[in-house]
Amino acid sequence: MSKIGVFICHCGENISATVDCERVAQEIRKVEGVEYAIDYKYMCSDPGQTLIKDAIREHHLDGVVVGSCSPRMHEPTFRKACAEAGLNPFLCEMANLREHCSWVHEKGEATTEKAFDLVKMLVEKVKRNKPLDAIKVPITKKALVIGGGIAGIQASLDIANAGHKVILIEKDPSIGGHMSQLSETFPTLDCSQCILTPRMVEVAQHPNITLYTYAELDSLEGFIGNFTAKIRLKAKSVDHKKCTGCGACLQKCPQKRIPSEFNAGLGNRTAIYVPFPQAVPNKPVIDREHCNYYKRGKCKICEATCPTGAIEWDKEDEILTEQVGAIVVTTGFNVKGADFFPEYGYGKYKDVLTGLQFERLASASGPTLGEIRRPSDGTIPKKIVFIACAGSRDPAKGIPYCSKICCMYTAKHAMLYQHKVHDGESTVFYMDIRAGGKNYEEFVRRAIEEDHVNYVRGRVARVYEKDGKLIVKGVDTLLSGQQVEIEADMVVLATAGVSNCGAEQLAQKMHISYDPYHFFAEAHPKLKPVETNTAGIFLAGACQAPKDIPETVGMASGAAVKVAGLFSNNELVREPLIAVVNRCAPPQFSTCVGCFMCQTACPYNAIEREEIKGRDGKVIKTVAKVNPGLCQGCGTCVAFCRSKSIDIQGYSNEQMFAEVMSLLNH
Amino acid sequence: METKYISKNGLNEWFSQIVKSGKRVYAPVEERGKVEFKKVQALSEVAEEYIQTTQSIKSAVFPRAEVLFAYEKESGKVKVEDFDPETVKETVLWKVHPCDAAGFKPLTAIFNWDYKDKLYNAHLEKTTLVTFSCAKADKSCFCTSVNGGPGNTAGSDVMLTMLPDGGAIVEILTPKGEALVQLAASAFENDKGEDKSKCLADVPQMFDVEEIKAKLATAFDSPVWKEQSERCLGCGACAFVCPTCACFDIQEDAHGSKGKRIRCWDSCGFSLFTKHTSGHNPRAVQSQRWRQRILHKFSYMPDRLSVLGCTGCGRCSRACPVDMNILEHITSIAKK
Amino acid sequence: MNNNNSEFEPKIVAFVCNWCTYAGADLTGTSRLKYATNVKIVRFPCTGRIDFMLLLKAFAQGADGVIVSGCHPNDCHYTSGNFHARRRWITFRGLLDFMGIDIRRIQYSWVSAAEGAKWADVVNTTVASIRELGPYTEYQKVAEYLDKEEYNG
Amino acid sequence: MDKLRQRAAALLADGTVTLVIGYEEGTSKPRPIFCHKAEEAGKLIYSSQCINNLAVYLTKKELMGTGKVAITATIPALRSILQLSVENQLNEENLLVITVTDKEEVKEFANFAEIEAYIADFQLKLEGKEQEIIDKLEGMSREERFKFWMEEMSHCFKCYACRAACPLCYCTKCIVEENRPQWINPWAAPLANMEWQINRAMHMAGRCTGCGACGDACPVGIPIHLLTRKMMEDLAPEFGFTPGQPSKNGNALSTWKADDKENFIR
Repeated sequence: MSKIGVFICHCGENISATVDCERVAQEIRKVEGVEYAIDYKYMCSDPGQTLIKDAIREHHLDGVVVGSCSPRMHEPTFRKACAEAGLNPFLCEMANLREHCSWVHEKGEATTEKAFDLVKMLVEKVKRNKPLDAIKVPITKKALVIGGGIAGIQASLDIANAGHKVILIEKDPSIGGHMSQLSETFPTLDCSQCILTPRMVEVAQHPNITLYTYAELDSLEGFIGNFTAKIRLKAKSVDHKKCTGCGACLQKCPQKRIPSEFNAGLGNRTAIYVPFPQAVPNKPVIDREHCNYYKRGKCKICEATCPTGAIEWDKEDEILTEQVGAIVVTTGFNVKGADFFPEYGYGKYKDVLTGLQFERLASASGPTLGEIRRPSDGTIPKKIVFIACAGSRDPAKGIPYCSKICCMYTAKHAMLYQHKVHDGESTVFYMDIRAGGKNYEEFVRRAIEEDHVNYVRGRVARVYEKDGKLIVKGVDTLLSGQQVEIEADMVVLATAGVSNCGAEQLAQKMHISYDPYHFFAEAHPKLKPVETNTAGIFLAGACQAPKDIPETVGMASGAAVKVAGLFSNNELVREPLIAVVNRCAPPQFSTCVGCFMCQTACPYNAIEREEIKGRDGKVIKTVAKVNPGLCQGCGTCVAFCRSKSIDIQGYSNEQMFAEVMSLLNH
Repeated sequence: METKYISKNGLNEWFSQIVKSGKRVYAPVEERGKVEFKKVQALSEVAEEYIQTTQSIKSAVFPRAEVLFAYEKESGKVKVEDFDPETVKETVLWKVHPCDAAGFKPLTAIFNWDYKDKLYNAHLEKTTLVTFSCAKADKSCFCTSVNGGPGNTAGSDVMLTMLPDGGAIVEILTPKGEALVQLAASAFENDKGEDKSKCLADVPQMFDVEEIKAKLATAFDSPVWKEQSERCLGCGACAFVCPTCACFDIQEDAHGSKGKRIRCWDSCGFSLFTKHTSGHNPRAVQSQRWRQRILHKFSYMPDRLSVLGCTGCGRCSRACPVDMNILEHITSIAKK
Repeated sequence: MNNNNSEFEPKIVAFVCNWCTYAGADLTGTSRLKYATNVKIVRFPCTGRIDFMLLLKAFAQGADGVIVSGCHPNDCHYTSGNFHARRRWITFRGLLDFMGIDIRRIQYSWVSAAEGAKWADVVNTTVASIRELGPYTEYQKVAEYLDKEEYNG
Repeated sequence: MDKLRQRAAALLADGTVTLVIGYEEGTSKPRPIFCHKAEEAGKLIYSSQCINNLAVYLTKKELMGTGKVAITATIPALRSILQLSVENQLNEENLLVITVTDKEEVKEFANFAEIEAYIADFQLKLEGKEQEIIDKLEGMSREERFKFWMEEMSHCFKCYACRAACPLCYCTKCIVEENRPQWINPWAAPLANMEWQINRAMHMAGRCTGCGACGDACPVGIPIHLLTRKMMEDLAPEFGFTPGQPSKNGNALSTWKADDKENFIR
């Protein structure tokens, strides 16, 4: 005979506004097995939790149902409270009276009834809950960081400095990411590379960090503390052990007109190349797509010039298998480009650029060595127009969100332009100026007031060319929707930040969820911003959503701390909500007949074969066995098992059956 | 008791009077290529050309599943609604065969050997058997070997023996039978002195039950059980079609605080039948279950209830998917 | 507590997975979107866990409709639970339809953690269509078979 | 037939096998026989009248495990044997599978692979009368179908002959014997009977080899074999497998394709 305690939370008024909490508590008392029931304003508060603990002790409760918010919110809270009162935490269940009831229904009889049903359902379930003990699994104290931008660099350094091994993989030939492409950074205008490159070098030299550039995640298996990552080391065609990075090959390579990714297409590079002068590692790779030898089977000039014979023509991709305990995903973002803005003539007119391209123009390491010159004719633009929100906040373009960094970098661009072209005129078309952040607003004001950047509130309808000039047509919504038309020499689009290419596939490889724009989804928008729904995999930087450098670095350090925290124990304690194969009295031993259909059904290869032997050591039967480390508790095998020999703890057949039955009897 | 004659039309008249009286009438009806007992309204519905219904009529007094009582828990208190004999309807079983009628004797013995089963007796009391003697038989039939016969009146209230003219010899055997006849007394005429035995099927006697009983008394450890039962699949078909098999299981039909206690058929052929909670099963293999079936019918029941547990209807032999032929098996034991 | 409403209020049980639809339904709540009270959610770790028998039991217990909802393909928290579920449902539907069970009363859907609005819509349209179909007495009658006087020999 | 008898006798005589499972004349139709001694082999017969699926005996501990067993398998039995092997229920060493070809030749299979190759030539086709009922049912309205099956199910008295006769129903504890929770009411009543049949069919999905033993065994003549048979016909094109030919790596329900149809999912 169960002694269930039921605790109905008002959640301030969030629940009680539409649900008669007191009545639910009264009614549930009548349900068989309910020993104690009460309602209270805030169950999750200290006094609320004390209420539960006292009731457990006083009434010797053997099960608890808390009717409050979503278990995804407070299940750990209340399970902990029960544990503190000496009740096995897995004898505590939550009825979701807020998200699934009070918030979605109007006040009334039906709503209170539903609340009662939801609680009753969990009462019936908890009657059949079994005390469970947490599962302990060993932890491999080595982290994998995916992506060598500032986020990856920061996370790697922080984890490494905490004394743990880190593997950092970067798909490009060098780490550095977008930050290495930036000229100066807001709001301080300090040179991006000056602050970044030391960190890049530190990564390369850190004893705890193993760096693999030109490498990608091939596959990921396992689970928190025990991942097996297969890493594809793409063939560099250059043996970096032999290569001294002298750069002779770069001079001789006949392929010189390949658009440089680093310069956002504004400059060129060779087929054997180092993406940029400060690259880490500062050694070349051969871009087989453009290399004459790989294309036509002859050339090999670089081989001839290489003093150390480092060129490896027949080098193939290598697959490296690494055991890691945690993963930080820092794969960054991308900017919309190409023909996404036909109305702005991007791709059509040489002098319509993206913000990233302008960064390269303004950068001392850029194609123009920092001088602002028109790609079309190399002249210095006298009039320049910056268009903010190019794509962002534009549902029509499928990007309803704000890319967040554009307001600031546009102000910066305008400022940089004014500093470099003193007689120049710059105009910024904007929707709103979003300058939240330390010294951000001041920075924008400086652009307007000190550098006399002309800010026009309004959208640009289109940009077209008229005898060598770019005509920018827009409306000034501040001046009563007046038409404005500006003859510009250059137009810079603050193009929307979007998820990086391949983000979706990567997410699927790692079994982490992502939002409709393929940015990776954090476990909780506020309270778990760096975690994912998959334990042991963390996020940092713009792969989660567009963000600026300080935010990215902060998030990276946050993720690093999570990893360090995980690594601070030798074993991880996991929730025991996993599948188990039953055991029963001889001569059956288990009702499992060993058809092993479940083996093919299990997504985690968690099902093994176990031989049941008699005293004489002879095998009596072979049955399925669940590896508690590998099982993630999806329960697919449970629904699949014909003889119901596999069951899942926490969502057992008896529990689910009782829930369904209870819902409808009355 | 009295013997009368009833003409073809008389039969129709009598039958319609029975239906009119409000009694439920169950009779063999041909459907889906099978002949089974079914509730009928008119004599025309009753099947003609067949040897035996697939299932016996025992379910009239011992349903497949029956509610013993219903209960409801209300805040600690339990309200029980017990089985009410008054709810049982007056029932007439029409065109029952002698082997079926004979089956009521062992059933009654089982349901009354110490505890008097309220439900069974309530059904029995309200049931009147109109038996038709058998003019046809097949090679599964062996009533004559088990103290029965195609014209045997044991267990019947009225026995009809059809005559070539479409009329029938009517043997009124019990007050119940008499009462039923009274529903249409005018339809009956005086006995025409027809020889009943001429109208009966020829069912040769294949073995002597006493001899069998004697042999079985020492056959517990005989290898015959394994030999015979090797092909047995362990289903419950034989037990469920049998007119005398009365094993049942008690089950709960619980819905939260409400529920019913249900009695339903079970079979000693199932491996689960004797399985203990501990996992131990005293009848671990099929041969032991088969032995139980035979010994129970031909040895234990005669010993304890002084009634044979087989009426020779041959249903089990016909129903078995792997041709476990009881007659063949018993005679083979007789030969040993 | 009994619902005495003149209009037929269908009883609907929703079997949902914890990671997508349950979270999606949470989002419906946080977004304060309104939907009918007829649906009660049962939380499963994954659609792969949902036993087809539970659907039958729901009907036998008096449900007029059932919603089964989980992660979109490729989004399963367990990678392939929903793919297994999808096959199970393809098979199950075919069988039920062949047996004359009303499969219009089972609404399958993929609702992600980001689709709070879709969940509200799935619930409301399902409630509407079940109301259209009326109570599933055809099934419930046979469920209460033993109560009938009819001799079951 | 003589060839079969001679071969069986020889196998028993030289101790290659300790048991030969085959068919003998029964009272009305051929029935299974278990020959332990060479003399008994004379009773063996083999004809189109032999319909029991003998594979059902290969998972019975009482019969197996004593020594090597030979079985004279019909085409349906061969299919079942393959499926059983896929499901890890057979031990290739302790089993000698024999069949009689349509040329009256006795064929012995060295291994399961040979069986697979052999039955590949025998297509599993719906019989006319089966197709007839399926067509009839598909022609009905949903309500009529429900009535039809409910009427059929009302005859079922839960003797489980369907389960007992099926070679693939080898669970030591069947779901109907599971009472925590009581998935299926154990007594005979239309709903409980239907729930049992739905379970049986679902458990057979992708496993059933279409031998029809369940339908043949049913003493009250419910065409239950159609449930799995129809399912097979529907799913084969859907999931891309051949009816009656087991696939080694997981069956219809334990595997999936990313592009499985979902036109019924919102």
